[in-house]
Amino acid sequence: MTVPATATVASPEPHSAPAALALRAVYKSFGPVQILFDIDFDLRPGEVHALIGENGAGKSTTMKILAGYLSATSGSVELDGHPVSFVNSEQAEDQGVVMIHQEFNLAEQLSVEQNIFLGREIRKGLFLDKTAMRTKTRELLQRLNCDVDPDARVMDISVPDKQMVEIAKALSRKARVLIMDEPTAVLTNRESEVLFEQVDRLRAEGTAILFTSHKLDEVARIADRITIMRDGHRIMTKSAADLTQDQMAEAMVGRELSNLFPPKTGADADQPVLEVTDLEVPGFVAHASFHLRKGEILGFAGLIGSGRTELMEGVVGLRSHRGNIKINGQDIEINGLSDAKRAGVAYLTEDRKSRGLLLDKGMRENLTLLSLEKFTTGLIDRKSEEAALDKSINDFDIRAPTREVLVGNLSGGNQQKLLIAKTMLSEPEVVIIDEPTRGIDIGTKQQIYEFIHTLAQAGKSIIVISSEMSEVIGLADRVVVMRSGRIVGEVEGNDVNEETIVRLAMGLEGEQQGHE
Amino acid sequence: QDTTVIGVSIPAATHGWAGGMNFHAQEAVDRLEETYPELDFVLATASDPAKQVNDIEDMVAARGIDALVVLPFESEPLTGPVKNVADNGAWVTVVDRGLSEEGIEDLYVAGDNPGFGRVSGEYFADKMPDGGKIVVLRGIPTTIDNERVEGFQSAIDGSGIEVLGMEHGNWNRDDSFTVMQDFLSKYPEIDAVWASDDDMAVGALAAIEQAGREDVQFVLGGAGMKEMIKRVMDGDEMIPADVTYPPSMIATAIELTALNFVSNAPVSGEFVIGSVLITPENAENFYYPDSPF
Amino acid sequence: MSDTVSVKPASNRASPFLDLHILGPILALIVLVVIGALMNPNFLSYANITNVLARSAFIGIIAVGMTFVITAGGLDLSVGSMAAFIAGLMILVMNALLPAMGSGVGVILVGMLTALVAGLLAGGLNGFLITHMRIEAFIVTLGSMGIYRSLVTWLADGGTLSLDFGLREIYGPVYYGGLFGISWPIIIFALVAIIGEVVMRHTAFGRHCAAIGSNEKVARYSAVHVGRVRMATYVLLGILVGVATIMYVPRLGSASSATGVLWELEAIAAVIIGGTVLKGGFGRVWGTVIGVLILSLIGNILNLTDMVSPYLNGAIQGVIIVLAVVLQRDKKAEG
Amino acid sequence: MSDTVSVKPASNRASPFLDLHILGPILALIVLVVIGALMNPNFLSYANITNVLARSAFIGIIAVGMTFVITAGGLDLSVGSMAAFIAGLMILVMNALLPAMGSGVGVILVGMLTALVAGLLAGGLNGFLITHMRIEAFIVTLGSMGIYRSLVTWLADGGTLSLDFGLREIYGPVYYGGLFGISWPIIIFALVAIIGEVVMRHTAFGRHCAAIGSNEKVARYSAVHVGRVRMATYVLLGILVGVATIMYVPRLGSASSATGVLWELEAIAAVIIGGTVLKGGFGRVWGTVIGVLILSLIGNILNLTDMVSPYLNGAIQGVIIVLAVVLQRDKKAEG
Ligand SMILES: Nc1ncnc2c1ncn2[C@@H]1O[C@H](COP(=O)(O)OP(=O)(O)OP(=O)(O)O)[C@@H](O)[C@H]1O
Ligand SMILES: Nc1ncnc2c1ncn2[C@@H]1O[C@H](COP(=O)(O)OP(=O)(O)OP(=O)(O)O)[C@@H](O)[C@H]1O
Ligand SMILES: [Mg+2]
Ligand SMILES: [Mg+2]
Repeated sequence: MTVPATATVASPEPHSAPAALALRAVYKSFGPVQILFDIDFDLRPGEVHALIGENGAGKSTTMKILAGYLSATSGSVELDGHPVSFVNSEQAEDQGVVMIHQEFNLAEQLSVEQNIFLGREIRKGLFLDKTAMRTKTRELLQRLNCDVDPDARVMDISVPDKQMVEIAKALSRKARVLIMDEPTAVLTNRESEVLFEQVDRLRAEGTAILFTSHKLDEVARIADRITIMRDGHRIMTKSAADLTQDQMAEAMVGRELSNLFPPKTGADADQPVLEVTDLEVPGFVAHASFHLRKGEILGFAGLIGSGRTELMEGVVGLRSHRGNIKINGQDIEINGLSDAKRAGVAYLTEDRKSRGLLLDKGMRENLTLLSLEKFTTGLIDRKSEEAALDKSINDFDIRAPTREVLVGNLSGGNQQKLLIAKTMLSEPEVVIIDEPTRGIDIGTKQQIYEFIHTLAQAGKSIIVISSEMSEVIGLADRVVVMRSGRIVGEVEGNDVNEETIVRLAMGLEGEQQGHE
Repeated sequence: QDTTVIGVSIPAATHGWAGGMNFHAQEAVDRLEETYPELDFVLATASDPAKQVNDIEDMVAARGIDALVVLPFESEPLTGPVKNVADNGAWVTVVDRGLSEEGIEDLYVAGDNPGFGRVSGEYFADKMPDGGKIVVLRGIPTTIDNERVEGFQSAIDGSGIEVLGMEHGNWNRDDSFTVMQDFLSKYPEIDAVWASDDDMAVGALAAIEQAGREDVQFVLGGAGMKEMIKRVMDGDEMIPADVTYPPSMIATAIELTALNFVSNAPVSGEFVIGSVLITPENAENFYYPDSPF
Repeated sequence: MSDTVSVKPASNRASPFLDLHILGPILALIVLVVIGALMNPNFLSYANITNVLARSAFIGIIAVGMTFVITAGGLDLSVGSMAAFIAGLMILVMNALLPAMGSGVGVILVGMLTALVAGLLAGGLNGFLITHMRIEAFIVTLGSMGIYRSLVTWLADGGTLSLDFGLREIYGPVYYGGLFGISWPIIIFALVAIIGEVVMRHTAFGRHCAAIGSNEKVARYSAVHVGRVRMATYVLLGILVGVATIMYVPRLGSASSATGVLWELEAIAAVIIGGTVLKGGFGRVWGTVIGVLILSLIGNILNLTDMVSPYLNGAIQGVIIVLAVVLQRDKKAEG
Repeated sequence: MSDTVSVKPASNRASPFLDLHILGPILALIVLVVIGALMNPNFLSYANITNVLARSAFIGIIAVGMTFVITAGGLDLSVGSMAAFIAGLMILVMNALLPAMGSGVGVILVGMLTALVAGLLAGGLNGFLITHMRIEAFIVTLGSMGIYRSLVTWLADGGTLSLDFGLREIYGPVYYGGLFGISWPIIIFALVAIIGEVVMRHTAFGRHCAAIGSNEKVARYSAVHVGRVRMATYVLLGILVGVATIMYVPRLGSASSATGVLWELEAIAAVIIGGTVLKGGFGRVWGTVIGVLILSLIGNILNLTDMVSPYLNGAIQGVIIVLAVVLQRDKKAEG
């Protein structure tokens, strides 16, 4: 029996179909801090259920309880109507409940194939059946249009590829219930679409699927039912057909959202702040030249793997590079991030987990790490650090259960906000932001766009790299497009639209710069 | 004329006495190589018995030694391997520590460990006719140390000397300094110290001096370190005597072995170098200011 | 169409660095062999090669076990004193049984069994404290290092425990004998190494070790029995220490507080020279075998030649160890 | 705005686990002191306390430096032999200058300077090989451990290097003398510890060490000079080894190959007992100081009481080390 993708289940009330997995009156607290309040929730076979809410609303925590990674403080989890208490995730997995985490759950030093089959290796007698595993890995990845080598070590593959490996790992485990925590945060629309095809297939096979996303268009595209959470409470569960994207956003944030993007104001002047000429990042980027004007927001678009990240890491000295960089008309040597910092250039990494934040440290240490000298007169001034943290919590609406929480225990979105706060604390003239809103809820996104806009108006110059086309289009005054390690074009004004950019990014149009 | 290869295998210089022994071995080898061009020496130092066995194996397999001079790290483990060397027809000289099987070696140059303890014990019994309270610093836990302590104990038996405590100072100045400090805290009255080794005596003396304790009348070390002999010679009250256990016995053994190959002198047999009590009267005979030990 | 892009986005990466990383230890070994052969014609003789291989067996067998422990993110400093303790225990047991059982193979077999069981228990104890009591492996094994070393000193009353001479005759061939001209320690070492390599690369256990060492949480989330696997690495190491001791006792016929001193450092050094990562997550048994051989060869070569002064042996050894690793140093992956 | 922003303005964070983690080492120390006082009335005497503290100073000063190295994710096995080498060098230099400069404070000062410079260079060499040549710290420092140990043996010709008697008289007070009844080693140790604690907790350098140990990549992406900071930890440790040596030489006025044996293990153990994480990322200097005191006290108490057999000292020591850490074991965070 299949459920057609578009037809939603008529009634959201519980008695229509038996829940595959359900929560009954679940409360959860970490130490003294209460995170979830009285959550009732059910997930039915053959449905795609979206769990949405602001950063820190408790989505990931809910999912972890469902999948046996955390135990509820009170209340129960029911599988097929019977209460179960998974002692660990393995038991949940044995029952067909599989979860993909928001943060990567891969052993970096192991290969793709080793990760996919970790803990569930295929054996021939005592030994591993490597051929079988490799074949199946290739199959799984092919289904996801992902062509990474099964023998590549995970530490050597790109972030989106890691996500695909995570998905392949979950698919390999034959789930009855598949729980995905922001699977598309690091994917582009095209890759997300590949994932959704798989989701459609699984739904047709009767799998119950729960997922979260901050991209509401995706939610509308794929979900049958939607549950909205706010501050640890379940606000509503509705059929997707009954909710527009605006209604979702409003219900999540608890207020009306005005226009997502602030109006564009353009550059202050023609005066270039940053000029990059003929930059080469060996192995990744060649002959890249561009400039950034004062007060301008410059977008960088391109497909995943087009080398935007590497180009910018080259510019700020995190990668070795050749070529010429001028700041305010002066040639400068940038051999490390501290050179860039001295020149007033800051870079916000796209990889907050392994390059952005110290997960086993508190918020204060993380916030000030980049600009510690501001807080140091011989010794570190703890008081002004605390004041800076107060200000950042306020400015960026960082929601943490306690002030001393380890950053690894913050919700994904709040980590991202902290990372932005950390970068901004260095008060740069030029800010390069790589994927600024990964995993950020729509309400906060608006705040961040507003913030970027304000910065630009204050005369700072900003580069935004984003794989969300709408973000680049909505924010940038001018957009540079990259493809395969080259800058392939630049659009401005009315040309900043999806079609032009996509054509350039895919190589259907435009000539290569620096190609004599 | 063919060269004769003589292997010398000794423990590494991990404490003062062994250091002196290393020096004498090296010096003897250099001297003999110069005098007798037809002799070739292979000197190896080992940090544990297994390494010493390796060294000996290598000397046989790759250097084709005609003679082996060995100061066994421990008797037991070296017996088999040295026997193999002897069975291969090489000349074997054993120094200081006898092997646990008789008749393997051609020449045995020995110190006398029980004798060392006995001479020390007799000195105490002699010096403290009315008995007294003493503490004892022991060496690295080994058979040698056991033999010395047993010899000492049987010598003081019935003399009324009470041993308050014994701890291992491991033939090490720092360790014995620490142990002596703690002995001084623990026992309000100590009449004398048997440090059983000159390195340990140095540490013990420093601790006593630091504590400013007048009750300790003297410290008896052992082995014949030149600084100690000098103090005996000078009539230092804290160091009234010393007991020899000369590290130069290795040089004697090497020379005798060499002699076997360059002359017709009969050198096989057993040479026991007894431990002698050094007192201010005879100290001059044992003082070699140029030796490093 | 513009297909003149010179930039290749990763993927087919036969990077020369990887190769050097693999070839590094092998290269170092070859260099050493060449040096040895040039310095002394007897270096490549059957007798010398046999000696070197056979004496590598003790550390080698232990180092194979250590590879698993380190790969899983652990460490064991106690193996040297554990070996000394097991050797002492074995000798005591065999000597004690001699009157009852008579001088024969039976006593030897019981002795061997004792060694294996003692190794299992000792490893198990380390593992228990580390996995269940959650104490830092460094501290646990530093503690047990002191404990075993003391115990053997105490068992031997400060001296040496010696195996009965009659038994030594019977037991001797286990070290000195062999099959087809290959001595037993070499055969056992080879077997342990091959099995270790297979287990590391071709069983779930090996993968799980790497996974735990790489990221314990990920392993736990992937249904790997983290505690059990980690425990198993220590037990395995304990048993291998037992095996090494079974080979060691017939060689020297005795045990004392000087037995196995610094074996732990040597074993760990061999593991790391072989390319296993000290912080865990990646291990290779064949590399460890090469590491062990490199270390033994250094000692052997120093004995084969007349170096400046034996006092400087340690210095030369140190320099060579560092050089051997320079050959395969991690060219830090950028970014 | 939905005003449920749950961030509370600082303070009330008395999680019991954190407290035990902090109190653990202190508790262990107190227990030891109580045991000592019960077992021997002289334990708390001024002389005994002074002895214990003064002899802790060498390892203590080194362990403070080691705390930084380990916090930054490194390791140094060479400190013990480095100390022996520096002590030997210092003595040689002072003895050599004696004829020219005469027996006076001048010679001593030159000797001290020698120690500091030698420590700086030795630490710098380790640091250079580790940060610039990118060789595993374990291997580099295992190598240099062998090298320095050999060098001092060679300098001493296998024996003991002794400081001239005249100089010893002048230099002696640096160990035996003091201020207001507190001996110099204790004063210097306290100073080093306090400065170390301040640097670790209140300076950018301390923060950077922890950041590098926690996640090197994040540190690099936060404009931390990873190489420079790491290098600095080794140089700092080297200098502190020099300082420790300056205190050590006047004690017995000699150095030999037996000097400083196993100091590295003791220092590392102290650091870890104190609560610093071996894999880096978190370090505390005051914990290290307590760790050093715990280790010294164990030895002291064993000497002051009549335990079963001195052979078993090591075993008791091992048990206590493990127990001291049990008190503060990591209660694994959920999730
Ligand atoms: N182990 C933990 N200890 C303390 N607090 C925690 C822990 N795990 C999560 N929290 C807190 O629980 C709250 C809910 O977090 P959760 O990860 O469920 O949010 P989320 O809805 O998934 O948000 P996001 O959209 O940002 O991912 C957050 O305030 C978070 O800091
Ligand atoms: N550490 C690495 N080792 C090998 N290849 C890498 C590494 N990091 C990135 N790459 C590869 O470099 C290419 C470009 O990286 P990346 O995906 O970050 O580009 P990008 O244009 O910034 O894309 P996006 O920002 O959309 O992710 C990819 O093909 C990726 O696989
Ligand atoms: Mg989340
Ligand atoms: Mg990128």
